[in-house]
Amino acid sequence: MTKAFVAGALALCAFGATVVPALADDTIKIGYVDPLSGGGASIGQIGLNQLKFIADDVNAKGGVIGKKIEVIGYDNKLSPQVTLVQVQKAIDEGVQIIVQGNGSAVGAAVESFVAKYNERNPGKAVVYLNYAAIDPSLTNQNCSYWHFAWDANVDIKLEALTNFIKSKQEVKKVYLIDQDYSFGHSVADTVVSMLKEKRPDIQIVGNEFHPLVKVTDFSPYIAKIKASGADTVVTGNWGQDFALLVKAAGDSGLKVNWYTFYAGGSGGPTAIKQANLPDQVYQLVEGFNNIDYKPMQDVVRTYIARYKSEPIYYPRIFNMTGMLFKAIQEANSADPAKFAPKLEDMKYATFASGDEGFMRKKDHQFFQPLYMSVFGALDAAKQPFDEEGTGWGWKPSAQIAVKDTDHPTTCEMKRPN
Amino acid sequence: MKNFLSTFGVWIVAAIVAACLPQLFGSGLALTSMSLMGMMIIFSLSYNMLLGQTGLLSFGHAVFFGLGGFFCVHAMNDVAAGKLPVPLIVVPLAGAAAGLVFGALLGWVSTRRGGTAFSMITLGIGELVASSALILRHFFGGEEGVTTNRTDLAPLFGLNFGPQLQVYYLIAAWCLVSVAAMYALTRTPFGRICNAVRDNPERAAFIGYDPQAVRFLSFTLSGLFAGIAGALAAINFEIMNAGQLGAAQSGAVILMVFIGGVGTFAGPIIGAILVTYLQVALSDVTDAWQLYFGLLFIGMVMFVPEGIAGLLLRQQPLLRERQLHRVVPFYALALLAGLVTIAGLSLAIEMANRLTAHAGDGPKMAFLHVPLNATSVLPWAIAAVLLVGGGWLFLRAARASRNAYDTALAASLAAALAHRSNA
Amino acid sequence: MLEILFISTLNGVLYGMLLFLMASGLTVIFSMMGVLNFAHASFYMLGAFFGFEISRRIGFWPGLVVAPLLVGAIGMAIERYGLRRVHRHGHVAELLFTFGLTFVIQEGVEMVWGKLPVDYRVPPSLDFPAFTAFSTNYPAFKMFELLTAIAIFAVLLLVVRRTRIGLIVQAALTHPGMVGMLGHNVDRIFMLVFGVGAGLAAVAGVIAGPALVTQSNMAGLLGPILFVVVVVGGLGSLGGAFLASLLIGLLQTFAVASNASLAGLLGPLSPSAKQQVFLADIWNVTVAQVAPILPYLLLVLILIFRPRGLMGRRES
Amino acid sequence: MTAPALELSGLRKSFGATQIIRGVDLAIPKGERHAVIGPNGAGKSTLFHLISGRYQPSAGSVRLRGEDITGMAPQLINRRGLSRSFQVTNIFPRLSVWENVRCATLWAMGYKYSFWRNIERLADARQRTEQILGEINLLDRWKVPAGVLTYAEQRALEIGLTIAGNADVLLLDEPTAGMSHAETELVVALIRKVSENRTLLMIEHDMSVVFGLADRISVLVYGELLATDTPERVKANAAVQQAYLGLEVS
Repeated sequence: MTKAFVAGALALCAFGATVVPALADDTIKIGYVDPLSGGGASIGQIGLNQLKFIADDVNAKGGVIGKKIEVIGYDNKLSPQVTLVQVQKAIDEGVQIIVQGNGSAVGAAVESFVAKYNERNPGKAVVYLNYAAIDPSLTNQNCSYWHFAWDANVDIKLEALTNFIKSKQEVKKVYLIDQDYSFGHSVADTVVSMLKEKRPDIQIVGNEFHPLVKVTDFSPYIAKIKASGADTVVTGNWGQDFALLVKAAGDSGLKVNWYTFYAGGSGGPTAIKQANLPDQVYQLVEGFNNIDYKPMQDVVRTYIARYKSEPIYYPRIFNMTGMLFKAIQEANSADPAKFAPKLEDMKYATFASGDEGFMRKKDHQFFQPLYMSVFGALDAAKQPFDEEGTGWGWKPSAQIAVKDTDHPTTCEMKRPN
Repeated sequence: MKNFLSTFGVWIVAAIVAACLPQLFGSGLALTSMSLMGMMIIFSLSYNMLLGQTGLLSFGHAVFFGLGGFFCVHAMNDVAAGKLPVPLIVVPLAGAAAGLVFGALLGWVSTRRGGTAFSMITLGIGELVASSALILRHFFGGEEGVTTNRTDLAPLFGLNFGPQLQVYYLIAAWCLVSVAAMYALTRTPFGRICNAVRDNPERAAFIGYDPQAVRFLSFTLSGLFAGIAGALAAINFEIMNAGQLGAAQSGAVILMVFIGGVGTFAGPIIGAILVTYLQVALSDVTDAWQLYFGLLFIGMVMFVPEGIAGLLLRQQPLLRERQLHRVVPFYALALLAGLVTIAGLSLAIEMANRLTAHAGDGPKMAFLHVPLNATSVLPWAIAAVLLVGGGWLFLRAARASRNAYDTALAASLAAALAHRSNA
Repeated sequence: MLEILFISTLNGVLYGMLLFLMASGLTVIFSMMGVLNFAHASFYMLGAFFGFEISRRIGFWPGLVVAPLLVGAIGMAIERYGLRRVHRHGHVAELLFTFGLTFVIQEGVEMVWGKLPVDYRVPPSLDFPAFTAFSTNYPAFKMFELLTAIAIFAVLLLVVRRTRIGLIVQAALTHPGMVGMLGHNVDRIFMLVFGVGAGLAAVAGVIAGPALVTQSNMAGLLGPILFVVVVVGGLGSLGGAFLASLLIGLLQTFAVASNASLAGLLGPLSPSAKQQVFLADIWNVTVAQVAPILPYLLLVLILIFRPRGLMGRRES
Repeated sequence: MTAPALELSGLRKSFGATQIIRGVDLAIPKGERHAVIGPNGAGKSTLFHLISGRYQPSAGSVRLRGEDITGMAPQLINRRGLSRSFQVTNIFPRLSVWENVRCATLWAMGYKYSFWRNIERLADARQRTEQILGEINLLDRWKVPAGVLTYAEQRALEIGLTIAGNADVLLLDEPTAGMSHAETELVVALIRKVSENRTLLMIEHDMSVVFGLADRISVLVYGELLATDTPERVKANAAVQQAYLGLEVS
């Protein structure tokens, strides 16, 4: 009995060894390097799902310049060092397009690695498409020709946010609470300086930092916010630090408006609903489901139907892939050295609304209309999408035009000859 | 000559092997992985100076790895900025110095006691340093860390250390030197006294040694070598960030040392190579790699607590007395049955994973390149049969192997005795 | 002033009790078996997910009873078929065994419940503000948390001090080996202790799940804070763990309320920022900023100056 | 006049409210073989712990060749030339017999924490180790891990560790406990040999050993010295007989 199965297993192994995966030259390989295991995987997997979704769609229509798109996931465990090993692996396997997003530390590592790699290995160019790392240094002092960023960086987001607050006369006292690391500090420092310029009458009544994902109980912080008399809180918190913060606020009955960047991240909507803070939490994004734009909503419906358990997606990945394919078509080549110039200054009708954005040549930063959305109960007729099964969803509050997101760069880009 | 060979032969062979490896494995990934293994070998040996040699279970060893790396990165940037004529190859000394100094500093605090108290202090210190690294943004570079460019340093004999191959040789050289130094250290009076303190700290005091001083010295020297490892990591990746001195890295080195084997000098080397390989390769095969890793680890702790090196060492008397043939068939049988069990287990895991975590990709999948449908009954039945049948066979084969080992060992002992009485 | 004092004390006590709730099981296992159970947070997570699953099918209250029993049974099985085998290879091996367990449990949870947070809600019967102080609400669920922690403390204390099992376990604490010779089945006691410890972790999970975020990475995010509680309190001391939880809760809460920094404290003595660019970070850090890492500082200091912990009877 | 090799004055030790050692005064001249006897629980081992630095005395002083060593750490006392053995075997179980003894020779040879010398090249340490292994009859067991030695072998190793450092004051805590008659004879001969030109203080229950070896005997009862005298006079001492025999009988 057992012998038979041993034999069977051996036969299976032997069979497996003979089937070498078909290596085809007519594919464009996209290496997706992000966390696919452990804690960070909850966000990393979403990007991979979405890329695969897009690739399937494009391949069904015949691919790009006659080649199929192949998306390969590489698990970087959210560590810059592992990332570099995985990027090396991807390059070995013939990948020339690296997509990465989560973690500015990882982004910085990839950007610097790709720049050095291209310098040291001329003729085998690799390009880094960044869909979520938003530390300003990536497109300022450390900017690189081989890096393109589709998410608005922190400075741009804050430019947009403060331009939005500028017109909100009811904002009088602002409290800042952020995670104690570089992103949190960028948010706090920039908000303080921009508000001082745009709305000198606004009082900053608190500027708090707390260690990254170490706080279990935010009640003391909420007590401090309450004591300060703030009417508005600006926070760059994400993940557990955001969820626990709003839950503590809900528990203690704190009534303020929250301006955030990552409230929509996984678990955020659930926490806001549990905290029962309707129409108080705002999020600055480049797009969300309930914008009244049919082409986007149709795609989203198909996507959600396929990834029922993880129905979250990033509109910017649609922008990124759309522009990438367009550039490849224009260059009629999947070689980054050839299609990268086409991306520069490319204009593109954004996925979320069809309004136009552009890739700034100077620093390879994509500029696009941004939206202030607010989370709460939906108008079923006009706003069909809720979040995480809460029954609540993101609703439009304001669009921030491309010109109001403009922020200068210090980038002095070294271009290949 | 014979004396020379018996002392240095191993090292010469190791150097030749290290020099030839890139000829066999020349891809970019292979070079990166081997570089990684080189630094991890140093790191895990430095950890074994604590755990294996001195009996100190530290939960914060990555602190020295990380600090060594940060000081090295800053040293590289300063050297490059100041156009100093310092070649890259000596820069790891900066990491070594940092490891030594911080080893002494933190060792002074933590080695006052051994046992659980020591472990807990290192746990606390590890958390403190890792948290502080995010707060002290100027030195540690915040979230992005500190980047550098190794080619900005003055070239040495025309080598600018841009290509990974040159970096591999640099790391291999440092690895050989460090391993030799750490091996030599085990054969000094201090090295022996470390073992004595590990076995019985109280008695060590009554033969004239201060256990606290021994722990302190061991801790400091181990910090030095961890610092070298961190410096090599900095050179290899050209980036250093706060994650490198955190709990994950400290945990990884414990895994390496334990899987390889705590009791022997070669154990941590084996562990570093194996675990690094798994870390690089396993996540390609499956994204449930953490589960496999956990199971492997539990299996090792339960069935092979002496580690791989310990397992090999147990075969030594059989090999010497040529009794190995008595056990090899049983080992092969156990290995085969084990593989079948693993095949069944991983088939079940992969199908479950597909149905849950990857439901969006549909139930059609491939296992070992065999296409199958995770919702149909047959593959599940096969998995169950492989798992249960293989497991049952494995347990029997393992028992038979143990019996065979005992008989063979007895035979070897008898043979050894016979040799001696003849002589 | 009074307001800050009152609110901080209250918040500190509430947080401290949450810590004790989570750490009580770890104390029990660490004290009585000497095992540094790294998988404790994983049992806590299992408790939260079991609680979530039961509460959405039957209700929160059945979950509070059934989930800990299930997790306790899993704990006993793990002890019986895994840990016991490892026991003879020493404490390091035991610790590494539980370390490996964390990977397995996490991956298992991810497979069943996915990687996104689940919507584990506070039961409606407790979803109201218990009282309002200085215009801050205190939800009833937090009071329930507090009471549960105190009840667990009282019951554990009673069991340890007043029952036969407690006496045996206590004896095993100071004279391990002796108890076995007296004819008690040490194996069975250990299995029970491990089950109880895992079950207590699950109680904490069921209760903390709705209050915090129930997600597959919640075990990892908890970090080693619970070890701090156990060690600071003193090995083998329930009272110590209770006291340490309170102390850490209050320390952290009051630290958050403070805005002091070295720069503010020393004022004009500060080194010029340009001269001391690396020191500037240390200089400007506020006490509030480092509040959550103060417990680790406390841990190191306690172990250096009072290795028995606050109330421990022997050195760890 | 030279100071005694070991001098205890007014030595006391209490644990909580319990006094274990209640004021011991004792001077042992250089070269003397001195035995401490007394019933179980009299505090003999505690007295050794106080002298060797394992416990801190509550009061009183210990002088080694005139130097005050009261409350010093064990290693400091050992380095001053006082070495002790333990009643419960206290060796390095995972090290080989050879390494056990060699470790014990190192400090006295001046190698201290040396981490730059190859231990295999230290000829003097090797010779000394060999010599001691010869003396304690363990030469043919040198490779074996100490943890797997037989009880009698471990007791011999215990003495080996004590004498390896060449200390001139030796404290032996029940060196023959639990040994057969034949084994005891071997150990007595060994002790006689190693204590030549040294000062020896030993705790012993076996009266034949005590009377065969000791120049003088102290009787410790309830933490106090009842008598200190030559074997013959101690044997004849009425108080000793009273205390000792009374306790032994009941």
